[in-house]
Amino acid sequence: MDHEQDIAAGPLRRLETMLLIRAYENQLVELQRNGAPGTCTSVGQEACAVGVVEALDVRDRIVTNHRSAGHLIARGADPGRLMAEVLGRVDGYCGGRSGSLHISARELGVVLTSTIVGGELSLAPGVALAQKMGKGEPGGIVAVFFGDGAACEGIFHEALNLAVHWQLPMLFVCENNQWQAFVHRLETMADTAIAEWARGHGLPVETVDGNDVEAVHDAAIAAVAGIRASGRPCFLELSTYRQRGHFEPDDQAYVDPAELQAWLARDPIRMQRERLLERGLIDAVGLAAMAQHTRERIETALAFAQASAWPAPDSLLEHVYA
Amino acid sequence: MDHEQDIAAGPLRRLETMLLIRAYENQLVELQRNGAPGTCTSVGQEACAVGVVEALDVRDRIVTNHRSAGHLIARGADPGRLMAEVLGRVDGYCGGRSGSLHISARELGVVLTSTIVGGELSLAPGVALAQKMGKGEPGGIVAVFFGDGAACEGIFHEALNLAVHWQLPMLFVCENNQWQAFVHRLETMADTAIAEWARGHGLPVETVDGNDVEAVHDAAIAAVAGIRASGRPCFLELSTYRQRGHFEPDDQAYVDPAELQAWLARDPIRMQRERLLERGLIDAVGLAAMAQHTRERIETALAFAQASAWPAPDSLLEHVYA
Amino acid sequence: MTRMTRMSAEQAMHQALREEMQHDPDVLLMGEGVATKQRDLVTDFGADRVRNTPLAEAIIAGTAVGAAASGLRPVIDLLFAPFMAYAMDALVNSAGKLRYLSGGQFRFPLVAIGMTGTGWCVGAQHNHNLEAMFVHAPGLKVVMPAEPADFKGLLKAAIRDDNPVLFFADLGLLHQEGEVPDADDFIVPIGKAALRRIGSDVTLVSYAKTVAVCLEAARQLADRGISAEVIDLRSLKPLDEDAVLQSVRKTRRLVIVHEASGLCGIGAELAALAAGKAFAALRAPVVRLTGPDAPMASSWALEQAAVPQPETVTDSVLELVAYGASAPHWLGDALPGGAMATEPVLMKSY
Amino acid sequence: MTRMTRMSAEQAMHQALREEMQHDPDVLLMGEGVATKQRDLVTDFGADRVRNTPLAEAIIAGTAVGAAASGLRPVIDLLFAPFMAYAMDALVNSAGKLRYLSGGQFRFPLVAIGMTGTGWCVGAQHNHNLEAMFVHAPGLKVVMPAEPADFKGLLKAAIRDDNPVLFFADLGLLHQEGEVPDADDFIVPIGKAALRRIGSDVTLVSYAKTVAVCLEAARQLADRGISAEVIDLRSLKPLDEDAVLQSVRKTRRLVIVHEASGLCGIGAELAALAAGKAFAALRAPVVRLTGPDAPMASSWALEQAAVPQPETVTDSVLELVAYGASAPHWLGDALPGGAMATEPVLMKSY
Ligand SMILES: Cc1ncc(C[n+]2csc(CCOP(=O)(O)OP(=O)(O)O)c2C)c(N)n1
Ligand SMILES: Cc1ncc(C[n+]2csc(CCOP(=O)(O)OP(=O)(O)O)c2C)c(N)n1
Ligand SMILES: [Mg+2]
Ligand SMILES: [Mg+2]
Repeated sequence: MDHEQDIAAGPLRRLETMLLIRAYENQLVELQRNGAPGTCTSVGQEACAVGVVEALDVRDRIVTNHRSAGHLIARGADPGRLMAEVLGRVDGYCGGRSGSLHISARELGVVLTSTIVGGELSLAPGVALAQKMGKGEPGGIVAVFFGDGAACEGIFHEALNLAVHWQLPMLFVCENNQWQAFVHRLETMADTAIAEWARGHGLPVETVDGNDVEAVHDAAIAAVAGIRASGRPCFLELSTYRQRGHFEPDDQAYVDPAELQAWLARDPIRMQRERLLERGLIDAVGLAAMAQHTRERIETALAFAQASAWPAPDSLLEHVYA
Repeated sequence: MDHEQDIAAGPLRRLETMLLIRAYENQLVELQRNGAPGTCTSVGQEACAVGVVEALDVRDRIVTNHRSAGHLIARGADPGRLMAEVLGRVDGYCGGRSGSLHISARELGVVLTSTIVGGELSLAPGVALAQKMGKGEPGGIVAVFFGDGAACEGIFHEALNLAVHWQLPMLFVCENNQWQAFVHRLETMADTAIAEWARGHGLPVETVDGNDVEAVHDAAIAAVAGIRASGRPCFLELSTYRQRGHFEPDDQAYVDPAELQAWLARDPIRMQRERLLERGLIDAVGLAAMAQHTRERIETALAFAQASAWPAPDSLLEHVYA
Repeated sequence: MTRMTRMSAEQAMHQALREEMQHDPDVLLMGEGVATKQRDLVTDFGADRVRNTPLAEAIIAGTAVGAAASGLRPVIDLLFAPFMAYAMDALVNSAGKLRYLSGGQFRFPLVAIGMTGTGWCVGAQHNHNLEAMFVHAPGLKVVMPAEPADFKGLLKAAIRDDNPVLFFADLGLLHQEGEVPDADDFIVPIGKAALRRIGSDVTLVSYAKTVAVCLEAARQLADRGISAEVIDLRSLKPLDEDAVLQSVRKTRRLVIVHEASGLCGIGAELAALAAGKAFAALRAPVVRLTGPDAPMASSWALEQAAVPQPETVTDSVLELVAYGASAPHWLGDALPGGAMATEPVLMKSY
Repeated sequence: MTRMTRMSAEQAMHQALREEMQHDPDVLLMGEGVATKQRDLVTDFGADRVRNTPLAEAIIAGTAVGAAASGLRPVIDLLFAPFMAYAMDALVNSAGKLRYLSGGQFRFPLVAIGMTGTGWCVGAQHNHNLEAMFVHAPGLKVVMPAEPADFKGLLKAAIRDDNPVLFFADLGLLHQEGEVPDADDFIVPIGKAALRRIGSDVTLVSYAKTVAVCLEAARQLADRGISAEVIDLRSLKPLDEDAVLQSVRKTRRLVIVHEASGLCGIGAELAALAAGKAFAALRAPVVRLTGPDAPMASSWALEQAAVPQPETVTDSVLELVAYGASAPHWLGDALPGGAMATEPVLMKSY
């Protein structure tokens, strides 16, 4: 796609991808209500995933965490295989062994995922070191997604120091969604803490509105270019909000309704939709078509996942060792 | 002791304590040459120990690490019982169970010691929390001593965040002796890294010449006063140098001789001696008397330690559980 | 008569915490979300004593150790057992060792709680029965109850104990209900197993979720005329060796069942115990029925396949009893002219 | 004939590293001071492949796991085994589980080295034989050699293995010398025990430092007419079950000796193995002689008291053989009119 075209197509594609992520996760919520395993949805954080992942290319690798649906779908993951994985079926990306919490998809470059908070930060420098030492495609970088909670873990400090000191090509992406499971982050740190902690490590740090997909995208494009040029890490803090509970189901009784309302008013999908309408890049008909297409993809995905078989009990010991 | 007197007596006492620490550790070096277990000496870092510990009072608690002889002696530990501990004898502070690496002396307020690098940082906030919650004497603070190496461990970040966020009365004392066992710290971090990391946590941070015992003492007095007044933590980075090897014996073949020479020229004991001579606070006779007194104390200590019995083999299971 | 209230294991734990916080002002609770999830404790005992923490298990545990040495009695909720990997230094190197290394100068009265086990399809990074690691480590105590009353009584005992206690809560049991004594001096002593069913032909030893598996197997076996004794260990360290040995000396057959994997697990310890100290009594091989030596998968189908089932226990016992019945043949050449018997394969293999 | 060179275990490890770095450009070495202490490797293979790290075990291990999944073959030196407490998440939750949880998408060819054991009077925070914790954890392999040749051959095998391998080096052996094959294709397969002495009356199973203790005991026993077989496990996971079972089926008596503490240790696993799969062959209780269930003290006197000594092994075997000799009495009521024998107390107690 040429540059001119992308300027028009990019924002539309980003809206559509955000819609797909949202629809996929809403489907998971419904499945959970009907007895499927719970998941950590990223509802409200779609702009972070889409804005950053679209700034990466095929050489790059992604390391993520328990709230990964956005990163996977933005990278092109098949919602059917994702859903099959969540349901524990053989056609899931990990054959049902992962479930929702640690989905990796090597074929997409989503290489490692840990649901141990901070695990993503522990693993990512090694992936970047391998890239720097000639494994993978030349020029590739690693984007590691983690939360404000993970920034409290000691491994945050260790990973940053190693990345800076060893000059690893890494994009640290902190999705600061204000919550650490059932604890508001301001109960655990100062307001500007994460960026300050990162700055103490002496790498470029940017704080971006994580609900504005274009702002995220611009910042990510610049950061990725900087990393490729310098071989050194960059840090993005994206302020956003976890609109739903920590894990389905969650009544959010502990959430301040005013804070939630304020953030719902800045919903990333709504913001992007309004921007595109304003700029005349889409109209009501276009939006309806997009919604319809998204709905169809999720229906197909659901049918695929539900038709997928359970893993055979006698496969239990497969893949323990290489 | 009244304030006027202390102004004169303090510097002399600090010199004498530094001499005692040095003599004690030199004795350990000699013992090791004759087959006793090796130790991590703090030769060259005596000003850090003495300057800080003299700023504490009886309410305060100390948490330290593997390089603790200075902290213990400055706090009034008996060199005989320390030496007995190093030799693994029953009259050691820990009955020979610790050896040199984890000596604690509850009676002196040297409450916990870990030889897992970073262990001191892991334990100290809990001691401070207990003090804040009314255990121990009112107004007491915790001084935690750790190295530049420990600052690389993730627990450094976790401990600082907790101390700041929970407003714990803690004095973080980083003895930046430029070495992390056999690795120069500049191989592992940027030059000003430690202070910057600490500053990212938003607490008062001071960097002090760790070989100047009076400068350390002044900074510690101010920090302790600040902590007592505010109930909040402070951070001191003391730049100093590990003059001997990491652990006895160690040929220091990996040490840059020019760097070592430069720091030897700034030996803390020499600096304090010269200062006191210059100011007329001591003369050659006084120095000789001090040296003699120190020598005698170490001889007594050695005799005591060597006369102490080995722990009985059948006491092996004592003190596993309370 | 003891007054009882019906409640879930989770409620029983909460009651234990509440009673012990009432009983001793030095008890405090720390963890990620403990204050959010147990607001009533914050209300009654204050925010000082019920503390949400940063998401940082290492410092939560380290702080508990430091506080315990300084006169408090912290209880820390580390959420899921595998998260203890971050707290390992504080728990193993500090809590377990520093009393000893200090020559007894300090004690470390603290409790670390972790959930684990199948039932939620959450996979190996949440579901890892790693209690045996802490049994192997010196200086710690380890408990893992099976019934709501024991959740209460053991948690209270753990809080009152002057040593570090790891308290493992089997996820699958947390919402199961049972009768729990009301008395706030109700304590289940650490180190005492519970005899859940009396029997004479075989001893089934288990803990946590699989106690129920053994009880169900015992019922199935009773229908076939076999009398199984069922022991619920409750404490994994110290182990109630006497209870197990006494039972094995009576029944002469031992089957150990647990969800944790087998290698160097609790079952290994108990089998070794029997082979060392009840050898003369044994009339058949010691059998271990355990989870596989594999990470736990999320898929419900694989989770189910990983857990010992009552039928597996029943089948193993039937095999064992048959082995014992044809007695002297297996004595091999200890008997005149006897040949070496081949060993039956009794370890559940996946 | 195989050409040999006499060298210490430490030199053998160094040679293994050098050869494997030569053999495979993907091998790299990371750790606190590895580049300082092994300058020659930096010279020959470059600073990229021999990396001093910050003092931060968690990220060293995590980086190794990430790099292994991405095509490198990292070897990390974590110095002393207890420091692995900081690396537990990376080793147990990531290296051991992520292949499985990913449905086999990744493999984790990495080696983590840790020293441990008595001999240096350094106390429990350096000296903690915690290898059994990693045996219990899924997805890992664990080796712990006793002879210089095995230090070389097992380290090479570990580096070539496509799975995470924990390599424990017994401090007390590092400076002991032995003949080591020169061949750079000399590999000691992981999972194969070594028969160090052939015997017929009792099987002594051990690993690392205490293999020598068993060999010395075997010599003492030979003087008294008792023939002891000595097995050096070398690999703790996978365990060479066949080697142990075969020997026990022959000698009918089993004594397991190790420096690590007993509860849920390797000895427990082996005793359970014998009680499960060689039961018919056993003629006497299975004995474990292990380190105490206590942190290791620094004092030389206490360190010595903690380690199994040849005399303890010899005494135990003498007791066992006597037990076997008066054979049928212990069969209790399996024989007509027999009474229950009392069990001898054979576990070394402190
Ligand atoms: C080490 C660890 N501690 C606790 C948890 C439980 N847990 C799962 S997600 C989560 C919150 C993480 O917060 P953050 O890093 O901000 O990510 P978010 O969930 O907000 O996306 C917690 C506490 C865990 N999985 N791992
Ligand atoms: C977790 C851990 N890693 C490694 C070691 C080995 N070790 C002991 S002291 C030391 C250097 C520590 O450096 P620093 O914190 O600067 O203290 P210093 O020795 O310089 O006083 C090392 C690597 C250890 N004891 N604990
Ligand atoms: Mg968050
Ligand atoms: Mg240092």
